[in-house]
Amino acid sequence: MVRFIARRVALALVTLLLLSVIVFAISNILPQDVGRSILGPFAPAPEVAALNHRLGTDKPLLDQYAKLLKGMVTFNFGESYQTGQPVGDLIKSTLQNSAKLAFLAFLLTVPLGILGGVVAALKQGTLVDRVIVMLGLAGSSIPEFVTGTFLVVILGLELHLLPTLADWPPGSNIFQQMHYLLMPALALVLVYFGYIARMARAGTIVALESDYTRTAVMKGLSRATVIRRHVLRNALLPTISVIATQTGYLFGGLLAVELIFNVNGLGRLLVTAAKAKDLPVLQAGVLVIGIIYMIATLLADILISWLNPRVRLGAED
Amino acid sequence: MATGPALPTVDVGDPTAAVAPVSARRAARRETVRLLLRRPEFLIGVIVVAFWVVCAIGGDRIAPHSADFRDPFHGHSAPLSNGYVLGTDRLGRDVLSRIIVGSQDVLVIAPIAAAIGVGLGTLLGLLMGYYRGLVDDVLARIVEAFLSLPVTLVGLLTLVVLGSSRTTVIGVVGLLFAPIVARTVRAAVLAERELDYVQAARLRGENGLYIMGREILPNITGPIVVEFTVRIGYAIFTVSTLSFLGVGLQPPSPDWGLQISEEYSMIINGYWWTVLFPSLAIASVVIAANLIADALQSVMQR
Amino acid sequence: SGSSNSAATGIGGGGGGNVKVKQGGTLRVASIAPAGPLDPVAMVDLASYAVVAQCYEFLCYSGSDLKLTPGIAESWKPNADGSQWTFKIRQGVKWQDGTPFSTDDIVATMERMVAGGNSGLTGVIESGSVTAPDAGTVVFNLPSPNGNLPYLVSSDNPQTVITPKDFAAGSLVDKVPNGTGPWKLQSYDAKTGATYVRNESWWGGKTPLDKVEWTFFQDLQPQVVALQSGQSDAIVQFTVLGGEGLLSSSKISVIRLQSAAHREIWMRVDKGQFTDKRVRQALGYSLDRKAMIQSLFKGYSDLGNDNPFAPVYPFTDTSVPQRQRDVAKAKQLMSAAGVSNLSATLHAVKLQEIPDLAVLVKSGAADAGFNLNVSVEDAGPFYGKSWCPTQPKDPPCSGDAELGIVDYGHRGVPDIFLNAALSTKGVWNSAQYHNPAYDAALKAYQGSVGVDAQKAAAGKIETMLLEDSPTLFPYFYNYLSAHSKQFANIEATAIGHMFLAKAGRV
Amino acid sequence: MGESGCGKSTTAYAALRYLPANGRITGGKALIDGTDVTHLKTGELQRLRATRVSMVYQDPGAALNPSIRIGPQVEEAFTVLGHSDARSRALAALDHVRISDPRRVMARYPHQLSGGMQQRVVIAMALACDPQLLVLDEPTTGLDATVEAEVLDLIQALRTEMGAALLLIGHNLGVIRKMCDRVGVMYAGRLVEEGPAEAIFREPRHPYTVGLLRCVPRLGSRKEDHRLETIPGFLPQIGESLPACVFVDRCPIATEVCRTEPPPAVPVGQGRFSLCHHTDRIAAIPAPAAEASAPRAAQAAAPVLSLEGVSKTFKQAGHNVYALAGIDLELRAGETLGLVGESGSGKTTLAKTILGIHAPDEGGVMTLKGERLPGTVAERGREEKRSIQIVFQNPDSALNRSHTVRGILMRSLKKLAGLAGQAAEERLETLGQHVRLSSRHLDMRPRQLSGGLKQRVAIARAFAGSPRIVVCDEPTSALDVSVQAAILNLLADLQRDEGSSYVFISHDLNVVRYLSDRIAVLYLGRLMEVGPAATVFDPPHHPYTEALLSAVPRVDGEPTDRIRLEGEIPSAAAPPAGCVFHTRCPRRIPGLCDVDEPDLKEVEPGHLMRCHISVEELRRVQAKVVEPAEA
Ligand SMILES: Nc1ncnc2c1ncn2[C@@H]1O[C@H](COP(=O)(O)OP(=O)(O)OP(=O)(O)O)[C@@H](O)[C@H]1O
Ligand SMILES: Nc1ncnc2c1ncn2[C@@H]1O[C@H](COP(=O)(O)OP(=O)(O)OP(=O)(O)O)[C@@H](O)[C@H]1O
Ligand SMILES: [Mg+2]
Ligand SMILES: [Mg+2]
Repeated sequence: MVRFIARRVALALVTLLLLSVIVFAISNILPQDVGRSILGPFAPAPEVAALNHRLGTDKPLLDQYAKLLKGMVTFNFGESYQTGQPVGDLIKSTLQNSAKLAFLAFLLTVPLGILGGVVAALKQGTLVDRVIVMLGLAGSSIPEFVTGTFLVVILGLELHLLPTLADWPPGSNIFQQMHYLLMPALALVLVYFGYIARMARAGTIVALESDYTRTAVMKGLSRATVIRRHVLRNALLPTISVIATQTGYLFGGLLAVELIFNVNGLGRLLVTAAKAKDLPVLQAGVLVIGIIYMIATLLADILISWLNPRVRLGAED
Repeated sequence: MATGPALPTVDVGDPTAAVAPVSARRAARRETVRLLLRRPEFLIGVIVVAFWVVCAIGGDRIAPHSADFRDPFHGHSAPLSNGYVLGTDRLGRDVLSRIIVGSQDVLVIAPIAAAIGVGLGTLLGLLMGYYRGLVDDVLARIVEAFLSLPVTLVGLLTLVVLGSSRTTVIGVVGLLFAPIVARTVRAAVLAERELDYVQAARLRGENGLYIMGREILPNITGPIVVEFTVRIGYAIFTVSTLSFLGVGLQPPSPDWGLQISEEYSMIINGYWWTVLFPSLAIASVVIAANLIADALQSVMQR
Repeated sequence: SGSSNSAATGIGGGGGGNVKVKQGGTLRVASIAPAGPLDPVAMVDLASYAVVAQCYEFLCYSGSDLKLTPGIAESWKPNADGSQWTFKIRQGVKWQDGTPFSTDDIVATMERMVAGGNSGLTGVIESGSVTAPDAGTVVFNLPSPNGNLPYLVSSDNPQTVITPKDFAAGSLVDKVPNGTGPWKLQSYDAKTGATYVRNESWWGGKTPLDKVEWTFFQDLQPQVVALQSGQSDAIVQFTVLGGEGLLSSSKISVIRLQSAAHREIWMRVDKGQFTDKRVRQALGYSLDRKAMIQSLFKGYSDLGNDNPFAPVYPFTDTSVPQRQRDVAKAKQLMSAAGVSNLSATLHAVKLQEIPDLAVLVKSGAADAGFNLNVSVEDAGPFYGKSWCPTQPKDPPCSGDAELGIVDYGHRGVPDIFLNAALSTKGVWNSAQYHNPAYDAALKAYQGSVGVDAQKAAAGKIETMLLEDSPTLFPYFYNYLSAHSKQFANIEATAIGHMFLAKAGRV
Repeated sequence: MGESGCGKSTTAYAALRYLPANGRITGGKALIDGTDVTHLKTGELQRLRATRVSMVYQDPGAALNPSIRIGPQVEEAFTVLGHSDARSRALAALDHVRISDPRRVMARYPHQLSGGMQQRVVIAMALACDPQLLVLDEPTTGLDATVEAEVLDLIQALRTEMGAALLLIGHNLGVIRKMCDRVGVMYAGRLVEEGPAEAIFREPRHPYTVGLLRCVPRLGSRKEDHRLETIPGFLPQIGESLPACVFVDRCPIATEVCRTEPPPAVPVGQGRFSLCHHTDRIAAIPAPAAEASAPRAAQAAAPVLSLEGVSKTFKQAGHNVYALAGIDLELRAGETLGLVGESGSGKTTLAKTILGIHAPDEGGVMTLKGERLPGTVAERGREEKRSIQIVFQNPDSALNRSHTVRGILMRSLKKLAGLAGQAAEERLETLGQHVRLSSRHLDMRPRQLSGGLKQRVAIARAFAGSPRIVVCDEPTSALDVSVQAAILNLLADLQRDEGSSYVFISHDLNVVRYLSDRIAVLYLGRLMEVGPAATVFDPPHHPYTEALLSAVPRVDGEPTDRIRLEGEIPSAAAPPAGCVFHTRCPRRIPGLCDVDEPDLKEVEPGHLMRCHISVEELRRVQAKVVEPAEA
């Protein structure tokens, strides 16, 4: 188990390194004059050169990459081209809000998704099953910026049920903040419910058809006991890894949702940075999202192997 | 070792050994089609896709108006008013016509992007799964690194740097799909390469290329076809999200995602139809693609 | 629909609200986030202008009717030929940090304008042009006469906010909060917003509001939603297409300002397919301006007549006949020029309604036999590659597109449009328009004093530009701002300012 | 009993009303202790399952929940009965099924137990309620012969203790004969014959039963003596309309009446019936021709392949797995070398090493016809590749399902025989004839072929390049007995015609004995005994061989005293010191066997054995094990 975790962590570190290369490469595909694009076409050349010098964007690419790597370790990614603020601070503050939103969405989606999936599996082939499956599919087929906007109009402007924007008054406690985050979270729930329900359904069906379930039924256990003790535990293992992957992708889905609900989060930060070609923010933000994804999958892997005695105790014999 | 319901034969020359004398390939294909047609969700999916294919081919010829048509004084007409079934957009363009003509973009972009992703992903997946070892380790890390980033995010970053045009959007989305496909294909190859026929091929001295291309590849078309269908759905989804974020297709393309992104900020003014109908169009194709993929999966990967 | 608030009530410190408001309360304003650091000298976006102008003041203010009202300067007057302007400075002005205000601060600010290459003042003043003979006077000695100087040091030129003399170049307003204005910056975050509290020692007295909270957005839609759902009380600026709902809402009051903000369609006159003016005129005749205004602004816009004299300017000669859509004439001009089926790419910057405008131009032009291909570009590539021709070398406006649409913001006087965009060697002359007669007419206009003289000079230019059509001006759209009817006396300018000194709860 | 797919499991499940989602009981009754199961309510059915019936099936690994420890799983069977002392009862139950140290076992997860142990746990759970009926669906398929024998012993013992009725389903006729009092023979969803086991095995009264019994090689039967009997034709497809008598198409004594009238259940003795019109004409079924299927290989033939000191070590999770250790072996021209041993003893590894799939460790030498043979296929030339080919166990996996039979064979002809065009076509023709594939079969894909046909194709592929050596790794263990017989006949015929040598791996000692000229016994990667087939099967044997042989359930003859092997096969990663077999050897000499590893000595001409005990001693102690008379 320890070996396994150590290996997984080592691999994740290698991946992280590659990730940084990819991010750096993408943002430098085209040679560009950073200073010029910040200062605009009217700025005099010496000023542009001075800015390039200050930002280090006149250095060879390798040096710039080294700087990015160093930034990854020290969490010091330089300053935003756009606002001049330290990128680390920007990321920290926005990440916090995104994490709150993602967490809330997660909190809503996972139990719902699992419940939906399991119910669908237990009622396989019935109307209930079809409705759940189709709902999930429809939800994950409509881009979240569309569902989000319709939520705003219906729940917010027409029915006045929820705040339309995630701008909570300063000094709100965490529950008030959650109240403000509920609508954006719902937009995400609609999209991700389907994925999780699908996996949970598939896992449950496999478990239901397995020999050990047959054994349990033949022991004379009640259906409820069979499902609770024998089916669910094994059914949800594969779901965990999907959940982890989705957590990573959740941060990708935040891009649009945060714009619509004006959440001061990482997604919104990245979209604005992208439009402004604010490369330090972009690079750092993309890296952070990659790292979050990796941590999520790493944790899921460890959790799965810990839950799965075959892996956990594999080395013993 | 259970062999399932395989039927024993004993002596050839025995008349009962006869199997239907039709061409084998055709029979197999017919069986697959028959199984597919028995699934209502597959039929629904095919009908929806066929509908859009007809729209795409018909284009301007079947749409009530051309995609560029404008009725400037009837901007944002509600559905069924002023003679526009699905209403008009801010410039007075007929939403129905733009959805019909817009299907051309969708039906070109999504399959090409999906094909690029699936092609490249299959190649990578074959290499990783077949050679394993160092090749796998190195490629797997790269794939993993790509997988750790949401496609929309990398798409945004890349298109901001490259500038967006139809070609770059297709290329970027396609490339970004490759790692995802590679992972699926790799898993399929790993399972396949354990089968004895791969060993048999090696024992008669086939090289890796032959084994990958001629022995393994034909057997993993199931997951690849499924992946392709699923990717088509995601491509539509991704391109429209990119359009929303401002790095997708160019106006005045009637691309559905672009239509939504141009109009979504006006929903709050009560103009829901300009967004709802293209969204439904997107959803219909994505759902149809998924329904087909599901059906294919359960039939092809029996 | 939509209430118009064009009555000149004076702006900033100068004017005063005309509605009785309650004392106390907080106003929550929705705004686009500033695009860059809050450097008053280098800022370029409307959001920054408004944020900075809450605490920092101008010499004078350009109101919604384009009349100047006093600010830090109480009055101003030119010498006979307009080459020297003398400003009388208000007494009792204090810096928020306690240091006394002096005319040296104004001189230093103007020196920074020169050093920073302020687009409005370049060529108008030089280093040393501005002096402060005594504690109540500032004198501008201009190298050449300029009848419009006060506009160039008013809120029309947002960078000319007066900053302290020791305000180093590159200082950020949020890092060293200060100012002479009615509001003190209490907190600022470039991504989320700003809060201001009343400046108790402001020379203008006690503001009705206690506090102003500014929230930053990246998009228009959430701002409109915020105002509609009551999460914000005011929105600095919105466009018709995104905020149409606000125009008809009974709870919301809309400020509509006629402005000179416009889009310019340029055609290269020096090379390419548009060298023949008949072709350019044909494109002008193919535009359906009324339809454009209807589609893009629901009518909230003035018609343009292919010259930069907007109807809002008092000296615009409105007797010059309006160019109408006339496809037959356009076709006739085309065949006269011997051109058929002209194919060209129309470069458009991705900003607000410009992509839609491009689409409308394309479809209108198609009727006259133009085959235009729309290319919507991000600001970077557009300004860098398409917009501005190869001179001067530095800064490198290296673009050389023969046909494109570019944006121009509101100005209190059209001088900069006439100069930079149309005169020979003008720095933004994307059409490469070169007409000595025009240059002479421009000089005559600049030298003319008084509305009648100016109108006469303007009329000549208008006719000339209509004939040559190097650039097309389809419309001058209205500036729109909105706020909840629970508040009153909020004032806006077409350059993005929102002044709140008199604002308060009804 | 009955062939695969004839409805055995379905019958058992239907009796307990555990049917797949698409299954339904359409008629009839299933009485368990007088209760009609088909009409019970859910609660009653649960009660019935909890208290009166139990079931044990194939693949115990899958039957246990992988994520719950053994303890709770067994306890559950007691808690459902309302016992509060479930834990102590679970301990007792595990003890009852002869699990040593049950306390430790309860704390383990299923995957940490061997297959035999897992099956014991499942049995313990099944017995928790002291059932009146215990259904065993192939409880030992998938287990090693030695483990199978143990589990069967256990069931046998428990049955007498508990007085439960057993319903035992099996393919293996030996197992059925050994375990059962009464036997029902199923065919195509019908019970075609039923009666006391002894009577049915001695004197079958249905043509199908006769056929089944004749298919299996009896202990002692040899290829040079006679061919194996087969049952021609197929089991009818599910969904086909069945003829009046379901067996008519394959029946050697069918007459017109069999097609028109369903056969009645004819009483054929005390408590016996047979579903046949012609129970009186059973004797008319032609007896197997005593035609030899292959000549005995010349003992003195020159070796085609020889291995000297070949070892194979796998690296796994940081430690070494010594799968083969110092194998010295010769394969002579035209002979069949049988390779036997328990699961994990290294048979497949040895086969793959010969084939060049695994490179042997440094130091081992393989020579092919006197030439040194490179370790891996990649280093071998075409001639060498051509010379050594394989027939895999599972024909489904061995054939590429997207190629046609023709494509598969043509490719092998091209790569191995270097043939193309007309020459290849001609050779394909003869090859097809040799394995008796018709040209119609050539255009089919594997999934359209039955298991037996697939295995023929696999064999044809191996023979495409006229190999010197064909490795057959359990080529028939995935097949039904009747198909197995046909394949064995085919292999024997091909060897006669082509003169190839076989390395033949099988768990079924009867099959090995039938086909092999010489036999090698492997244990933990070491050769324990090598010698001519008859010599190895006759005493004196190595104690390990002795144990293997005594575990074989016999279709004919009386059960013998079993030699029980204690414990489980040790891990190849940590082989015991001394003689690797000493930990389980019933005849070990303490102080010698656990210290010194014996050499492989020639004890009789051509008969080598790795044992400290002298041949004479072995011969003496093993003498009482009498070889049963040949059938
Ligand atoms: N759920 C099912 N759906 C369709 N056909 C089925 C199903 N279960 C079993 N069958 C078919 O019913 C027939 C009898 O199957 P069954 O499993 O009872 O055979 P069996 O005698 O137990 O075979 P084996 O020896 O291989 O276990 C087979 O042809 C099988 O394909
Ligand atoms: N690739 C491998 N890596 C590690 N260990 C292996 C590998 N292949 C086989 N082994 C080990 O080598 C030993 C011999 O395995 P092998 O498959 O040769 O046994 P076998 O006699 O063929 O068994 P069976 O009767 O089950 O087929 C076993 O302990 C097995 O776990
Ligand atoms: Mg069965
Ligand atoms: Mg093996």
